[in-house]
Amino acid sequence: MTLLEVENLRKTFGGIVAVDGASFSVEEGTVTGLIGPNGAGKTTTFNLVSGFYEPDSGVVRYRGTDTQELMTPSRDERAIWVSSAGVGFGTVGLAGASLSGVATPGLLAGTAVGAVAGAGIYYGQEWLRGRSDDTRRTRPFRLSQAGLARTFQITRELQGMSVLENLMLAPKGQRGENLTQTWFNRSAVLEQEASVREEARDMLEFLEIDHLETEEAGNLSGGQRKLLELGRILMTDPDLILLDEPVAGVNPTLTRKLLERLEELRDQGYSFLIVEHDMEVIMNISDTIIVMAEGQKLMQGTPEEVQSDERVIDAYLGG
Amino acid sequence: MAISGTLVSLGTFVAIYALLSLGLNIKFGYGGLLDIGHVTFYLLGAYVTALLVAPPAADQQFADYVLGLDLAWIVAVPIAVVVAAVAGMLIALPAIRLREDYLAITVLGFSVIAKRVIQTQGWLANGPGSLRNYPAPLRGAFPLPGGGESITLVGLGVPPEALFGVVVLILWAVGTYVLGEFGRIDSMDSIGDRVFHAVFAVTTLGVGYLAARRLASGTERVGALTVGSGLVAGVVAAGLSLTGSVSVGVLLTLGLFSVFTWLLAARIVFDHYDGMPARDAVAALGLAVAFVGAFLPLILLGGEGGNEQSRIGLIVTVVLLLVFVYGLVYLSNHWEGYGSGSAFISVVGVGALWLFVIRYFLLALVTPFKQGGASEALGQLFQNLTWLIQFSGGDPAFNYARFVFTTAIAVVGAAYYLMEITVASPFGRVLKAIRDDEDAATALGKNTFVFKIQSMMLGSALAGLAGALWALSVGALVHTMFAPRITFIVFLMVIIGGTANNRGVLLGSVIYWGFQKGTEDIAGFFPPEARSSVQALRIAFIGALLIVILYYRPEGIWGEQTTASSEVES
Amino acid sequence: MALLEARDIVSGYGDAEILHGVSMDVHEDEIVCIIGPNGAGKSTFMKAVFGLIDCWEGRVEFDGEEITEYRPDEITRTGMCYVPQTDNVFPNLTVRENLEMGAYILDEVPEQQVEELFDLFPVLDERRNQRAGAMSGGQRQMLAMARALMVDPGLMLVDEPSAGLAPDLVDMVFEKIVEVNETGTAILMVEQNARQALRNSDRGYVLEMGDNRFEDSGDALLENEEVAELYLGGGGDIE
Amino acid sequence: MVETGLLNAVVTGIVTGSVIALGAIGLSLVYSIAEVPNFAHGELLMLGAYMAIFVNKPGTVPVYELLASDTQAATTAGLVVLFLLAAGGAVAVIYQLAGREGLAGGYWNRDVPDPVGYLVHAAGASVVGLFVVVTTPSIWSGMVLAMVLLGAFAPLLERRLFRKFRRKDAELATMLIVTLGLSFVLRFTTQAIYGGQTRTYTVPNVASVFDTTVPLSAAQFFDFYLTGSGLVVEMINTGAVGSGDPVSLFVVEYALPALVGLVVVTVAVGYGAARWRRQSGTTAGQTVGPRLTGGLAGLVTLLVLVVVLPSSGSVPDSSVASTRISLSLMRGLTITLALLMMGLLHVLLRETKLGVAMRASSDNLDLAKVTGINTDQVITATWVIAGVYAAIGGVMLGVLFVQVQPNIGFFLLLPMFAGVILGGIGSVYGAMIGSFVVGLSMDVGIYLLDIGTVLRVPVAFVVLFVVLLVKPEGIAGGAS
Repeated sequence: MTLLEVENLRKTFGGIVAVDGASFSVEEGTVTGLIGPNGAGKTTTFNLVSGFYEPDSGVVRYRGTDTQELMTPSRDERAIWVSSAGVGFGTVGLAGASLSGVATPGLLAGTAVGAVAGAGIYYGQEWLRGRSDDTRRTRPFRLSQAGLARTFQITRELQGMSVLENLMLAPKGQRGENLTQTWFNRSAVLEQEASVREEARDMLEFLEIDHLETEEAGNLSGGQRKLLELGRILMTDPDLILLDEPVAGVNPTLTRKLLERLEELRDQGYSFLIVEHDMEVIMNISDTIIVMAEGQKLMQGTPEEVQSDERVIDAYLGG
Repeated sequence: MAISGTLVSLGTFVAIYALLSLGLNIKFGYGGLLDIGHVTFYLLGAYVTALLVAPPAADQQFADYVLGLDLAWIVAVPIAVVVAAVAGMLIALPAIRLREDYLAITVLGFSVIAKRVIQTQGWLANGPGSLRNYPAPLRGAFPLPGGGESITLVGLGVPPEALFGVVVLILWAVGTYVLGEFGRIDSMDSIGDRVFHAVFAVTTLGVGYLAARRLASGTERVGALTVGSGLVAGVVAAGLSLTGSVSVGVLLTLGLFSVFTWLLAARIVFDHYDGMPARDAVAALGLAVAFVGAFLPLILLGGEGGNEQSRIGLIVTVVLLLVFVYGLVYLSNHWEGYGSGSAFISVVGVGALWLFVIRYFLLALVTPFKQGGASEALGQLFQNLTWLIQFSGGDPAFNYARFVFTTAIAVVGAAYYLMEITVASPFGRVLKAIRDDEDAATALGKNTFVFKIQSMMLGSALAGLAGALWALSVGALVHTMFAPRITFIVFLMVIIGGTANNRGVLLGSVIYWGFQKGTEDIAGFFPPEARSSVQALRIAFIGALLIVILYYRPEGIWGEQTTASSEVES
Repeated sequence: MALLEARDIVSGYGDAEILHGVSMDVHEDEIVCIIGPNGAGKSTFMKAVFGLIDCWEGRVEFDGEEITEYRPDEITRTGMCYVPQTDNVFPNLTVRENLEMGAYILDEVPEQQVEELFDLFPVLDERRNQRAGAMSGGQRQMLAMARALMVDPGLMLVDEPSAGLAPDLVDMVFEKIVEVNETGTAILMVEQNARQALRNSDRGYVLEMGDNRFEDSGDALLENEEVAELYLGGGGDIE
Repeated sequence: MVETGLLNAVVTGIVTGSVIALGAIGLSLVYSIAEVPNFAHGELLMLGAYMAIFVNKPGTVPVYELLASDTQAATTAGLVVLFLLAAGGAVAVIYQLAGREGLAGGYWNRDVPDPVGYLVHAAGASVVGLFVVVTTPSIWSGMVLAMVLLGAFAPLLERRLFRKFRRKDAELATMLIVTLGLSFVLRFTTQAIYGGQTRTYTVPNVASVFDTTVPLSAAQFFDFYLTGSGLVVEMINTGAVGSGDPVSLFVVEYALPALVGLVVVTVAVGYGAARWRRQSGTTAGQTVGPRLTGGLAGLVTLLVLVVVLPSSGSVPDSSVASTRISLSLMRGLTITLALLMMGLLHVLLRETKLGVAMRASSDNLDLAKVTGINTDQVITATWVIAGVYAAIGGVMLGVLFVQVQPNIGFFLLLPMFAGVILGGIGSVYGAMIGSFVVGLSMDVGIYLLDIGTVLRVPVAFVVLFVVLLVKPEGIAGGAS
């Protein structure tokens, strides 16, 4: 089954075309490599797929649904925000009406006017700013919640937190992220926290970095950070994992360890899309490889096909 | 007023500002939201509470304001807190997505506007004048016991004596519990521990003896036991105060409880500075003595006189102070030879504690001694030790200020506990993650926007609570109490103690008010015409202090708290 | 004697050591290119030479003067200039103002040099009063080079001039680089587009994982099979 | 009786906008080049206002009053101190801008022996000093003193404070809190020295120009009557403050055709000039761009026509509409001064090497470094400009609003930030326009809403808030 489809993706930055009509797909249960020389648009593609950039044109579909659609707040969620803003401004309206000393009907009218105005202001603001990038910045989390998770090229471990905490941050649907649960249903929260901790420890064991459990993430070596990042993304229980240069700057021993883990995970049914410069690695692990050059897909094929393709060598060494 | 009274009113300030800074810490320390308009929510909490509990404006002379619903405080305070939280959300909704500097200017704008609206709109909250003459909760029953009228609580008439019993009960139960909690860490090896446990046994009227033995063995859960013993003790104490001699009851119960607090404070201090080299402790004492010494010329020559002699005293003191400051700076620069920077901070901290001891227990006796000799001085000392008791006309009593103080402390304790479990929870974890790297949190599927809004609401609610407490405790509100500089002071408190460290934030408010009180004392020595300048310089000094801290020790005194989830388990 | 002499440069970002001791020479009137797989430290090397990041160890000499500890603006005064890879023009300044900034270290704007550069890059002449932000990627690259050339430098460092450009523009950029070289300016460039870069260079260096791997004439490197290998595998010694 | 109306509010708004703009320019430059969100900028204005008191009322300045013979006069020793302060400030400004080599004439583009450079600078500084001493206690003298002192002081903040934090890679939030702390230091130190009470300048009510007495701060009424046949304008001198009866100075009438002609010709000339400028191959690079050319040409035409067209008339008994503008010479001067300073800044940014380097640094500081620009120096220069403009703004603030208090700067901070954000952070031109928009909305807003003047700042803030909701990148667009 096709997990991810990318169609005619295009993105420019201030006159420079980074991705120029790339199309490809990722099948479930496979490892897909994404390679290409510097400036070929791999990282941009990556950011587009994970929702961190918005494409100028083109579509990214995850399990058949447009990711832009996935990332848009649901109708319910918007309704909650609009109504809460409405209630807030409604209170202001109520206060205004009561201050002006009118009778009960006036109060009600004031509340209604306030609520409508509030909802209107909030909705209008959403509408006005719907096109600007920074409102979208908060949205990619929905992709992660839908099972499409990513890592970062330069690892984004939370340096002040311990390794264990970094992992414990990731799981979805933690009760304790809800304040009322934290305060009033403490036993359940603690119970879940204990199970999350167990899960995190298992993950550390799986990655063979359990000796670093209490270490601050900022003190880890580059390779250990990569492992941590992988572990953290796995903790979100994803289906498709986008890895941005998982072995860059990692020493050979750790690289081997990472690769072993990736293979195990693939056997468990996870799917991967990997951007990587280390050819040896990518050739070893990928089922399919997509080669990008100048913002477009140059070819897609098995590692053997890619390695023997004249165009690929050309692309790497330049025309 | 005995100095213990000053301590009580100061403690109320500390508690209210501690609440404010806990709120800011949730926003800024944990959530990374640069809310430099925090005072807005403080103002909202205060005015909403006051307007709700106030009688209708028509009943008042020369005052005009809206609402005046005559509500019970127990209803008004939650409403005020909710209003502050909702206001926090409304302000945050549009602003929180913007760059942090935009957010800052927006919230600062709100704080300026809120103050100005209160100031100019006469109909709203009595305009530029003060909003006053609204009832203070339970005011009439104090001083306890024997304050007079009985209080209606939940429809029941409660005589003041019974109310006193309730107060003692609560104080005692909480007090012994805290004492027990602190006592259980050690065995009974040292003399200090023995004394501690002996006092514990006595104050729990024998019941605690059992607990103390178990504490020593260190195997049992003692929390329930200490609470239980406290409750028993409380009931006995309350009964004592109701029957028999009221005065004896007051003296016995509150006096003992006051002694508790000193013991507890000493215990905490010793625990904290355990392992400090004797040389450092002596150096700290030296610092404190040197600081006090610098003021001797002023005190001896009479700085307030305005004559030649006093002017000399003033000059000498200023010079000595400059030397002291220079010495301090010199020491801090050359401290590396003796130990780490944090060692220097502990020396200064212990020095400040010494300063407190000297001021509170020694200098406070000077004037009484001059006036009435040794007996007067001893009486003063006794009053300062049994600080919970106020002697009015020779009769010991528990007055309203002390009631407000203990309530405020209790509220802060509860809020602190709540914030601690909040930041240690997955919610707090996500908040910290967003502060450190919003993209990473997003990539892990966290709706960062919602978390930020929640932290804003939570922090604002705490500020609203602080405002409500403030309104009820001072009994009159003026717009000048809510100047934008309040936010700034709260920022200082958060940064001094250590951003994202709730304990540090409490320390910050203690330090700030200690400084405030200390400099107020100092200003008293100066000639009257220079006092306002000294006051202004004090605020300027705070600004400079903030910059210095941000440069040399941006993590604050204690740095960020490491509430690693893994530690919670064990 | 070499114009630029970099010896055993060790440098990196934060705690991460990227360069583990890279050495390089550029002689007068030469075009030298640095190639190598991603993460080899090519751009980092240039930044270290130009004082944008600190050299932790090693020594850089230009024209016999040690410049290891110099600030970028001081290095500019020694007659070396640098064209960064991205964000290499001032978007809110006009083309002419961009050029004037190139001559900031001079007391007066060298009008003759301006006109020569307009001759060299006619595309800029047409747009001399246009905002640089309104230009296309290729034009920006031209402008960035022209700005660097304002002081008539002895050596120009160019970081990936062909990045993000369409193929025909890439050709033009390389042509321009050769033309610039013919006016007497030595060139040191980092290129991803290895084949084309080597073809246009006198000599080439191949970096790998922060170390020198090969050094040879451009043509020889082109022929070298190991170089081709480097790009398509065997990057990290896994086994 | 003619009432003041919307038009008057507009004029007041422009005056307010001028003062805001003088502050906002510095704020915006510092924000975009030095990357300091300076919440202490209001305090710079306040300092400027207080420094002018040194000259204007030396007898009320603590310590310095010992050298004063009267409230408004200094003794000889006092004058010497004043001279030294002004001249020293001027030298310090040059030093801040160009360093020791600068004092030796290093920026002159021609080789001179060092002593010559020193001498010339010393002479220039002496001229400044002499000007201050000779014109004391006039407020203009105070303004010059404030300019040089603040021009020397503001970059010190950069050198001693912000640069250190920048070297430590301080975050924006840290910088912001530092500036807040700084604002407290400045404000309350000033309060400690001067005391918290309100101070006022002594500004002469009249000036003597060619033996004609010209009222300075007294309001002049311009009454406009729109009648069926045209527009009648009457100018009334309200007389000296506190006494004197209003005197009608002149009444002129513009016939309807003349009015129409005035509008048409002004627009035509403005448009034509802009078009000519655009077509003659001129561009953004030149100081006077098409839009500015058009605006200036239109303005000149308007002024000429206003003077040329009227015939004498008389105050009509009834009119379709009438309104009154109350404008004093001082307010007019404020606008003129602000426009002049903006013009100067425009020339600086467009025509001088330093100005272009400033724009370049604001575009991309790292690229500026590799281009050979000494960015530290550019940033210092930015602070000098911010200081000088803040000094002018502060003194004008004190003159216009009569009161000088330690918190006047803080109250102007919000409007200034509103102007800067409205114009788009990073665009100093946007900040200028934004300031006028804010000033207008403050005064027109309180006029239209009919609320007290105390709420001017909130009105400005509401404008800002709406802008943030709708277009957070500001009117000048995302030039970040």
